[in-house]
Amino acid sequence: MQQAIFIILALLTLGAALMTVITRNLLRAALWLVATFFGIAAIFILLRAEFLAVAQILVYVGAISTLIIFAIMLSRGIMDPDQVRFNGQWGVVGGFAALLFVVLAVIVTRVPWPAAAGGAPVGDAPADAIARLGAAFVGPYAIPFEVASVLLVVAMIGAIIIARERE
Amino acid sequence: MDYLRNFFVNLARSWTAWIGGFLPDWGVNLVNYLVVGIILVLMPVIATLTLTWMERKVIGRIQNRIGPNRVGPWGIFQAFADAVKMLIKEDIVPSGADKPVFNLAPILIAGAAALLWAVVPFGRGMIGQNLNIGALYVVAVGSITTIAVIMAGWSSNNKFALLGAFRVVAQLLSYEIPMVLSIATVVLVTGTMRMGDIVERQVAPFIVVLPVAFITYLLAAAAETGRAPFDLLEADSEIVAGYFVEYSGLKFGWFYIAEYGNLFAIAAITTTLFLGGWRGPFVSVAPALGPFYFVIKSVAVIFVLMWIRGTWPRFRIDQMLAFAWKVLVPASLANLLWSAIVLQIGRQPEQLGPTIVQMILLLVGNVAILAVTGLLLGRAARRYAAQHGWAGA
Amino acid sequence: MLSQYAFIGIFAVIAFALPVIGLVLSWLIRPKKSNPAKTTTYECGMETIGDTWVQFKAQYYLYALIFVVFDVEAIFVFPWAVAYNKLGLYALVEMALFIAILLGGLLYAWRKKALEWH
Amino acid sequence: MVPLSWYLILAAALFCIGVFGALARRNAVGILMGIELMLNAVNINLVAFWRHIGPDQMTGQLFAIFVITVAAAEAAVGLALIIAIYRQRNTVNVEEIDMMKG
Repeated sequence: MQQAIFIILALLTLGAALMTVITRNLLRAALWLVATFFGIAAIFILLRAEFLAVAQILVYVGAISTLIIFAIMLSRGIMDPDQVRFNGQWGVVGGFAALLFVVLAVIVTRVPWPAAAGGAPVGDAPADAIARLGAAFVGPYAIPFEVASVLLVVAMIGAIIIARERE
Repeated sequence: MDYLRNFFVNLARSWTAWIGGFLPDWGVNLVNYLVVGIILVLMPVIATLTLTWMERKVIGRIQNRIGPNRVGPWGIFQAFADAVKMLIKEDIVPSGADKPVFNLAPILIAGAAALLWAVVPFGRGMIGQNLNIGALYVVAVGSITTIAVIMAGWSSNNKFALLGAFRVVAQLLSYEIPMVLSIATVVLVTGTMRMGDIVERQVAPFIVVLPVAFITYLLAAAAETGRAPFDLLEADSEIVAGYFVEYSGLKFGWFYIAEYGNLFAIAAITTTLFLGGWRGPFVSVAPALGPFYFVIKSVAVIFVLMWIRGTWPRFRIDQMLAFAWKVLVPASLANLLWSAIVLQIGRQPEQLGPTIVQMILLLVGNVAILAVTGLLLGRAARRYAAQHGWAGA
Repeated sequence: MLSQYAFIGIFAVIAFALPVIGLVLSWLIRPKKSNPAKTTTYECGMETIGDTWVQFKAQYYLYALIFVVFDVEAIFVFPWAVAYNKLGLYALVEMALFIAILLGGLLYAWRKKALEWH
Repeated sequence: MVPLSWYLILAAALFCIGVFGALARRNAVGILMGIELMLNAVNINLVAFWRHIGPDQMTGQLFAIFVITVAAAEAAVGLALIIAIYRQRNTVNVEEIDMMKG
């Protein structure tokens, strides 16, 4: 049952991702990207990472997609319908990507992953996973946590300086 | 009598026992999920049919009119007449519209309005699912609305629609932050994101413990649902009707249903987070009273929102966005930090919900934040008046 | 936990199916007599001039930018808030620092008038 | 149960689609969308390893959250750059830029 759901979700996600990179109209591509994000959130649910699923929707769908769509609309030339989708080397790149996938897939299936080779995960996801995340932020991961805050502010200030309209 | 006391839960038990007689376990689950799902999905439709009538009556009274009074007694069937009209009205897709996106937008926005109801507790044990991330789920579902608004505005091939969509998204984004922060304050005080547990741990309704969070949430919610005085999205006098100007017939109808569904959902979530949800007198004896208290409180919140709409003039967009970022965000951040400080004082291990002392301290801090905010706002208003040469503002 | 989300999944299907059913129903019974005049862009009766994709102000982008930062902040605040009653004073201090840094960013945006509507 | 390798293959496929998008698109925003896909593929990997190898330590999820943070910062700055560059090239049409005054 779970396997069937996984396959359906995986195919939908990959299909949406593929549409994201090949759709000519950029705004539609952004909408396909949103669909991909939702598919990934569902995959996270399947992995019992519910907080990550909701964070995915909150940040990627709610914030980053909006940012991307705004950027698309703010630059009109991007919406030009008869512009070229890909650059000249797209055939080479496509072959490279396909090759990369084959290599990765072979590696992934060959490596003897600890305990998970048979499929069953070790133990179950903790019931208080979210509280553990919170404790980890201020405990062992305090420094990355503060650095994340600094990074966000620096990115915000930088982006404001770059994007502002100069009088 | 005993059966009636916890009527809804007992009814669900009898029903499950009955279908369990001839269905396997997974079948029982599936049927129950479908039944609950269909009931919850109809909430926005029910909300539209009742709340549009209520809104017209209330606004009518505020404006010294009678409101609808032709269709049925007191005009209660007006909404049904409107629904039939929308159903049989011709649908017009503007030329040059991006048809798939144009058609998808109303579906997404109406679906999102229904999805909110999955985590709303109507009574003890009466909740779609008591998700571990319930409070954040509400916010996450809201982001579908943002995307749907952009889709509608962009695909219509209309400048007014696109401009309206931009404004709405700016408004949604700006007010989402104070909303999230006030929810976070409630989560901090209760120590859980599960909507059902938030009600259980609300010994006193949080409206009297965390008034700043309540006011912030209500104003942000009014803005999120595009209620006046934050109704820039359909500022008729400026941008016709906003992002859904090109929609007609039932496609327009779904936007309308989503609007009222969101209004009801926001009121229900306000009730859950700040008004003690289904709690009320005698609920411990007769849990079946819970849903009634819940609906009464929600309708009261809706009434307040309608009252605000009938009384206040519309904000300008610059005022509105500045209000979110310069007033609501700092105030709710201050409230969050103050709550964190208070929760360190005299706390017990394994404590669920705040103690009496903590609640008093929280209230004191909240009143202080309100006072400071009021003072600063008054000063800013006087300065603004002086700059623009208004006397005695 | 997965059974909870099974409900959410089924519920999502129903929630998005209902509008579709409504639209199909309305499609069956409503009149369909379109003509070019009906499908023109609605602009108070005037012919629309120029492209719809006129360029918009970067101001919108600035609001989205500040929103993104605070939205990401929220995904740090919520787990902390859930865990808070089991944590000591250090949790308060660290979150206060985290929020102070972000407030500094907000103040910068405020001073640089990124929050103003030009 | 879904075996770990399935998730890893899904992530690998997503990553390769992202690589293709990032390298083959002509448009800067399109490239950025490809990069976002790659970051998401990494997140699937992190969460799958968390689930299958160490669900007791939250490390995998924590890293995924930090990746999301970095992705947000990257998108914000990257898109700001794109807007700025676009404006530089089109400074002639100032009237057109302000046509609707927002």
